[in-house]
Amino acid sequence: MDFELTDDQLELQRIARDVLDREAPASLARDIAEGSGSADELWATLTSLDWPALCLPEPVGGLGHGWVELAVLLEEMGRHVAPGPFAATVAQFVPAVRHAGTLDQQERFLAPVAAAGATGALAVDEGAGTWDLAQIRASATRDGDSFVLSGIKCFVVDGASAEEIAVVVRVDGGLRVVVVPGEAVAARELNPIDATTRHATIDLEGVRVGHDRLLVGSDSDDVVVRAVQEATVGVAASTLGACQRILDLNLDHARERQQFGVPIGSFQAVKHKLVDMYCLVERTRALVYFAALAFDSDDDRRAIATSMAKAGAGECQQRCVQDGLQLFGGIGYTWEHELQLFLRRAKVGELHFGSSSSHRRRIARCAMSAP
Amino acid sequence: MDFELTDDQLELQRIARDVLDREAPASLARDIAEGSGSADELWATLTSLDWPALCLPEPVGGLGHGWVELAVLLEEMGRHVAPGPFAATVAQFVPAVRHAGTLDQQERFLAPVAAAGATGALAVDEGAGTWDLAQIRASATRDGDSFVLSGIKCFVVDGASAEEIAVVVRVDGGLRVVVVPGEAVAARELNPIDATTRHATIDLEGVRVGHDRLLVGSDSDDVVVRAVQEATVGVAASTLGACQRILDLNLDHARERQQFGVPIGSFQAVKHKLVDMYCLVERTRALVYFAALAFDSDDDRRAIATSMAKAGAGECQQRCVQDGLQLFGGIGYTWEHELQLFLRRAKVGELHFGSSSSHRRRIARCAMSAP
Amino acid sequence: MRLGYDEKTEAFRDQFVAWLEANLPDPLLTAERPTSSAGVPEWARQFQRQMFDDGWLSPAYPSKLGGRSADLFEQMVYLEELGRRHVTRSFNPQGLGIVSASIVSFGNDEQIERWAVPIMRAEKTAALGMSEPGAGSDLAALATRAVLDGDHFVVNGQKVWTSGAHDADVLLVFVRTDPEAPKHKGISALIVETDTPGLDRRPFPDLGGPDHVDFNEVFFDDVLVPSTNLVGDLNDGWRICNGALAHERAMLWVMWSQSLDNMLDDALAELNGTSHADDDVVLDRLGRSIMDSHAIRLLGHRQLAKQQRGLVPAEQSILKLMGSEAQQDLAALILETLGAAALDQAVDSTLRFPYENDRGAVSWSDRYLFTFAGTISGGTSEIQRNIVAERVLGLPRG
Amino acid sequence: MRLGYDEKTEAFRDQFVAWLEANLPDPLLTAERPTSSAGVPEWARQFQRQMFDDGWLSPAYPSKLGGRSADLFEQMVYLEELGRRHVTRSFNPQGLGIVSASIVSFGNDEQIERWAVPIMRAEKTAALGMSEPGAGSDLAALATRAVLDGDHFVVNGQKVWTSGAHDADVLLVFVRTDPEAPKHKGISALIVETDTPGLDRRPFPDLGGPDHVDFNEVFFDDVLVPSTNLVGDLNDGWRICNGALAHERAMLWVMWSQSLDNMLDDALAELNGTSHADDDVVLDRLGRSIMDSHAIRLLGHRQLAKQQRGLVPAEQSILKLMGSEAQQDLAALILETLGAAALDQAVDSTLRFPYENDRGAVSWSDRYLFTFAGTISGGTSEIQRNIVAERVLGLPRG
Repeated sequence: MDFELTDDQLELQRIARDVLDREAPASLARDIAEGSGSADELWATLTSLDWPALCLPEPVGGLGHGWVELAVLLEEMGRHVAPGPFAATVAQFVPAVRHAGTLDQQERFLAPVAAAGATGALAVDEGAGTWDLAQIRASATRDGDSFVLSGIKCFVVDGASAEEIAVVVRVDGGLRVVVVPGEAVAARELNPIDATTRHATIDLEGVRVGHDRLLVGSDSDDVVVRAVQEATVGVAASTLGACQRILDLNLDHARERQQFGVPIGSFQAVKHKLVDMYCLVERTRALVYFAALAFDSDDDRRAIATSMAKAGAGECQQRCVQDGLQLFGGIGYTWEHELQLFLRRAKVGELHFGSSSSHRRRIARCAMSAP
Repeated sequence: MDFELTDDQLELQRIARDVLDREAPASLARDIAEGSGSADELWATLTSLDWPALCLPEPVGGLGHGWVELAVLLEEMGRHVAPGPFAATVAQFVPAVRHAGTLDQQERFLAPVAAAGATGALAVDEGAGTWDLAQIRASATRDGDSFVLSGIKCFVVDGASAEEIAVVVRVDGGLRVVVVPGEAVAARELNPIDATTRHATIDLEGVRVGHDRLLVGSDSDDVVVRAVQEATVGVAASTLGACQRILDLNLDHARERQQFGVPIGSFQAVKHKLVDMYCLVERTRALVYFAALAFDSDDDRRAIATSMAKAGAGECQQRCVQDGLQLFGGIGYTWEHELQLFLRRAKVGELHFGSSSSHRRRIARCAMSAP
Repeated sequence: MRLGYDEKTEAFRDQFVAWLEANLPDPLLTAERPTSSAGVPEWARQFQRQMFDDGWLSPAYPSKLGGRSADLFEQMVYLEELGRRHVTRSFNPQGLGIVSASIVSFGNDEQIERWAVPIMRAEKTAALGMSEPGAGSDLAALATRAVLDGDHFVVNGQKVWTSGAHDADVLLVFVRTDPEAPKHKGISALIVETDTPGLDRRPFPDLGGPDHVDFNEVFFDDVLVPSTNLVGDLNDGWRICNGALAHERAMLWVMWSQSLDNMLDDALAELNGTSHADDDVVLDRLGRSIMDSHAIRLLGHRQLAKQQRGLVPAEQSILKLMGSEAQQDLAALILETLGAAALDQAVDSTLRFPYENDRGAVSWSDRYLFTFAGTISGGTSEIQRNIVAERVLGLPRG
Repeated sequence: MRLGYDEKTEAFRDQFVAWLEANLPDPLLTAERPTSSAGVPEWARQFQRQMFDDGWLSPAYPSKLGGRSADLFEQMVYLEELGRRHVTRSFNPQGLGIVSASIVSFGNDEQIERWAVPIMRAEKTAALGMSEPGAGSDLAALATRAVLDGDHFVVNGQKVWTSGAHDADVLLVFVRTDPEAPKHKGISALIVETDTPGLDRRPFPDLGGPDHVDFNEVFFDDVLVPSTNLVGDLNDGWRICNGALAHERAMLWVMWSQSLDNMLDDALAELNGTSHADDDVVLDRLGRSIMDSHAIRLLGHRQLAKQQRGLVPAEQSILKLMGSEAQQDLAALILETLGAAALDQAVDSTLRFPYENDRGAVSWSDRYLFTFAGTISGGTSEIQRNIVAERVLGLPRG
C-alpha cells in the first residue's frame, strides 16, 4: 500500500488550510459562542470555492474527489474550529443520499449541494445516544401519494438549520432514508458544549412528504449502515483536526512560556505528555485515513476501520483535552484564550456517533468472531 | 475515627520488620525459586516467636490480637517476600474455622496452630478463578458416621503442604466448611510465577472424613463469605508489602543510579512516576487497614471494604510492577537482582481471590444499589 | 486505630447538630445566590454572622474570634456535620479561610478588629492578591512593588486570578518591598481597600463561558496604602504567604473529600436507573472513583490522627493531588458515559442543596472542565508531584 | 494514497512466495531449537545459507551479498510473506541485522569476505558488544579501552547485555581509542574473535528464570586484536555505532508490528470460547490493542511511502515506542484477564510455528515481563520520548 497523501492531496490540504486561516479565524467560533456571529459568510465563501462540490460525484455536478480528500477538508475544518454546514452536509447528508438514492434522487438532492451549497443533515439516533440502528423505531407509512412520518430524532447536527434532512426510518421493518425538508419538522435546538457544532431534536410526528422523497436506490439496510459509517468517520476527522490544533497550541506554549527561568518545554514531564499527545494524534490520523481509503476502495474492512477511526479520535481527544488544558495552566482556563474553543470541538466529537468504548468493543467483538 | 497505628501496633511492626530482615532475606526466596531452599526454618522461628498465635483468640491459646495486627504482619511478610505457611494458615484457614466452627471445633483445629504452628489452607475456587461462592459445586454427603466428598479445588495456597485444609463445600445446597487432613487428598502442585506463593489443585473425589470435621458453629452461608473476605484482605496486605518494597528499591535506585552525570531521581519523569507509585501505595494501605478495622469492628461495610482493599492492591501492583521494572532499566531485568522476586510477589496477588476489575465492579454495584 | 470517635467528640457533635437544627436558615430564604466568591447574598451573611456570634464559625479559635477552642477531632466532626447537610460556612471562602485567617495569625489587634472580625462576621468580603501574570507557580518571582513613602506605601503592578476581587471590600496583597533582597526575602503583605484610588479591577470570564465571571485582573497605579495596613513585619511576607496558603491546610483535605463525595453522589444519581448502571466498563471505572473517595477520606483521617499526636504528617501533600485528580477522573467518566446526553449544556438548575455554594451547578461538560481549577490552581499537579518527590520521597532537585 | 501495491511489487511477491513454497524446511526437521540469540540449530543455518545463495536473505543487497537490489515496497512484501508464515530469516538476528550489516556498510572487502558473508551464510554467528555497566542509555560514556600497539589493539574493559555472546564466534565491539577526545569522537569498532585469549564471557539469566540465559557480561583483559580487525576508520566508531543501530531501522517497525500481531493472534486464541470473550471490560481494552496493531502497521507504511519519495520520515522515532508499549499493554491485559489461570507458569510448549524464533514461547506472566526488554533496551521509552520531544517536536533540551 501507499499510505501517504499524494502531491495533489497535499496541495489540497495546503489550500484548505490557507483558506480557513483567512476565512475562519478562531474569533469567528468565539463570536458564534457569544451569540454575535454567523457562519453564513464562511459558507458562502466555501461554496464559491466549490468545497461542497469537491467530493460529490461528477454526474450530480461534483468534482469527483474521494473520501481521502474529504478527510483532508474535514480535518482542516476541525483544526480551525470552523463553523457551518459543511460537515453535516457533505459527510452526513450526502453519503445517505448517495448510497440510498436512485440516480435521479441523487441528482435531485445533491445537485443543489454541488451547485449552490444547499445544506443537509442526517437524523439517526432517537435518544439512546448510541447511533445503534437496531434501536430505530421512527417510521414512514405510505398514505396515498405520500408518506406520513412518526417518531423523534435526537442529536441531529444542524437539525434546526439544514434545508434537507435525511431521516433514517423503518418502512415495513426495513431501514430506509426519507429526505425531509428542514422546514417541515419542528426542531428544538440544544445548547451544545461546542457552539460550532449545532444540534437539534426534531419531531417527525405527522410530517407528510411526497413518496418520491423515500430513497429507493437500494432495499438493503447496508446502505444506511454505510451512510452512518461515513458520518462517523467525518466526526473522527474533525476531532483529529481539533486535537492537532490543541497539540500545536501546546507546543508553542511549551517553547515560549518560561517558568523558573526556562521554557516549560524543557521539563521532562511536559515533554513526555506532549510526545504522548503527538503519538495519539499520529495514530488517529493513520486510522482516520485508513477508513477514508476503505470507503474509497469499497474495502470490506470498512466497519472495523470506522470504529477504529472513531475510537482513535476519542482516545486522542481524551488525552489532548486532558493534558492540553493541564499543561497550559491558568492561561488556558479562560474564556479569552482560544484553547477552550478547540477543547470543546475535540470533546464534542466523543459525544456523538458512539463513544470510544462502544466502538472499541465492536472492534474486539469483530476480531473475536473473525475466523 | 483514629486511623493511625497505636504505639503498640507500631512496635509490633518494628519487631516484625527486624525479625524478617534477619530471618527472611530475599536470598531465601531466591533459593526457593531455584529449588534449593526451604521455608521450614523460618516457620520454626516464627512459631517460636508466637506469630501463629498472635491473632488467634485467647480461648484456643492465642494472644487475642485483631486484624489490624494481622495486617501489620502480612504486610511485612509481603515486604520481605517471605515464604512459608503463615499467610494461608492465619489469614485463610484460621478465619474459616473461627467463623464456621463451634467452640469445640475451634479448640480442636486452632489450638495446634497457636501452640505449635500447625499449618492450614483454605480451598474455595473450582477452576473459574473468580472465588465466586455461587459457583461452588463440590459437596459433602453424609454416609453413616462420616462425610464423603466430591469435587476438585483449584489454586489452593499451600494446598499440597498444609496439615489441615478448610474446604468449602455444599451440604444440602448450603455452603459449609469441612476440615480435611492434607494427607487425605491428592494434590498437584503448580509452578507458580512467585515461587514463595505455592498453589495446588486438590482432588476431593471420594475422600472420606469423620462427621465431626464438618464445621457446625453456624448454618449461615455468611460465615463462609466472611472467611473468604478475610483471606482476600490477607492477599491484599501481602501485595501491599511487596509494592512498598518495590517502591523502596526504586527510591534507592533513583537516588544512587547516575545517568548523564546526575542521579536519575532528579529527572522529572522519574520523580512523577515514583510519586504516583507512592500515592497508590498509601491509598492501598488506607484501604487495607480500613478492611482490617472493619473486621475488628464487625462493621457492616466489610464487603465493600474487602473489595476496595483487593482492588486497591491490584491497581497498586499494576503500577508498581510496571513502572518499578521500567524505571530500574536493564539492571532490574535480571534474575540476579532481587527486584524480580518482589515483582512476582506483587503480581501474584492480582491473580487470586478475584481480579481488581471484578472487585471494582462489585464496589460499584454495591454503591449503585445502596439507598 | 479505631473506626469511631470518643465520647467527648461525640458530645461536641451533638451540641453542634442541635445548634444547626435550631439555626439553619429557612430554605425558602436562600433563593438569592452568590455572584462571585466575594459576592455574598444577604441571607448567607446573616447566617455566617450568627455562626460567628454563637462560636460556631471557626471552632478552633477562641470564643472572641468566633470559636470554642475545639481540638482536631472536634473540628473534624464539625466539618462532617456541615458536609452532610451541604452547608457552606462562608460564601467568601478566601476571605474567611485565608485573608481573615492571615490577619488573625500575623496581624495586630487593631487589624483584627478592623478587618478580620468584619470579614468573619460577613460585614466585609475579601479577596487574595497573590498570583501575577508570568509568575505562574513561581510565587517567589512576584513583581508588584510597594515603596514606603512617609506613612503610606505606593503600590504599582498587577495581580491576576484574583477571585471575587470585583465584589470584595478589601484585598490582601503580596508585594515586593525590597527589590534588592533575594527573591523570597523582600516580600510584604498589605491590606488594600478596593475603593482606593488607582486600583482597577477587571473581572474576566473563565472557560465555562462568557458569563462565568469570578477571576479578576487587578491593576495598581500609584495606589496609596496606609503603612498601618502592613500585616506582619516589613519584608516578612513570605512567611505570611506560606502561612496564608497553609492556613487551615490541615483541614483542607476535607474540602477535597467532600466535593468528591458530592460529585460521586451526583454521578450515582445520574447513572442509576439507566442502562449505564449495568455497563461493566462504567462500573469498573466507577468502582475506582468510589475507592478514591474512601481512600482520600481515610488518608485525611490518618493525617488528622498523626497531627493529634503531634506528628507532621506527609499525607497533606498528596491529598490535594489525589483529590483534584480523582474529581477529574470521575467527571470525565460521567461525561463520556452520558455521551450524547451530555451534549446539551442546559442543566436543571433547581437547587438541591440550598445552603451550598452552588456556582458549580452546571452540565457535566462544564463540571469536567472546572475540575482543572483543582489540578492547576494552588500549584499544578506537576508542581505538587515535584514537591512530594523532593520533600517526602527525598529525591534530588532536578 | 492507496491500499494495494503496484504490479511490479506483486510480481516480486509472487516470485518470493514460489521460492518459499519450494524451499521451506520440512517442519519435522525443525525440532532442534536455538540455545540463544547466537546459538543457531543446524537446520536453521542451512535454510539461512539457502536464502543467501538464492538471493533472498537480504533482498535490498546486490546479488553477491545475498540480495536482488529490491526497492522498499519489494522489501515490504518480502517481510509480509515471511511474517505471514512466521518464518525467521536468521536465528542470529544481531549477527545478520547489525554485525554483518555494519561490516558491509563500513568495512573493507576483506572484512566482508572474512566475516560478513560467513555471518550471512550462517557459517559464523556474531554478537554485539555495545552496552557497558553504568553507561545505560548513555552510549557516549563507554569506557572499554583499546590501545594500538604495533599491529594489534590491546583491549581492556567490560561489556554487558551482550546477547548470545557465549554462543557467538565473533563480537563487534565498540571501544574507546582516544580517551582525550570529546565523548563521541574517540570511539572505534573492532571485530573480536571470541576465542581470543583474555576474553571472558559470562552468561547470566534474565528475570525469566535461572535457566533463561542469553545475556552475557564480557570481560576484556589485555585482549590482543589485530589492527586489521578495525571496521571503518580509527575514532570513527560513533558513526558506525549510530549506523549499526540505524541499520535496517527503516524496516525495524515491521518487527514491532509483526510481533504485536503475533501476540494479538495468541491473545484472541486464548480468550476465544471463554467467558472473557464476552466481558465488556476485556473487549474494551482488547479493542485498543487491535487499534494499536493497525495503527502501527499503517504508520509504518506511511514511513515507507515517505522514504520511497525520498523524504525523511518522523514516524520511525515513534514506532518503537508505540510498538513496545502496545505489546506491554496487551500482555498485561491477557495476564490480568486470565487471572488465576495464569498463576501456573507451565505452558504447552508444542511449537505452533516451526520456523519461528520461539524462545519466547512461555507463560503470559513471562511474556508480560519479557515485554520490558522492548521498553528498556535500545533506549528506554523515557529516552525515546526525550528524543521525539527534542528532534521531532522541537522542544528545548532539558
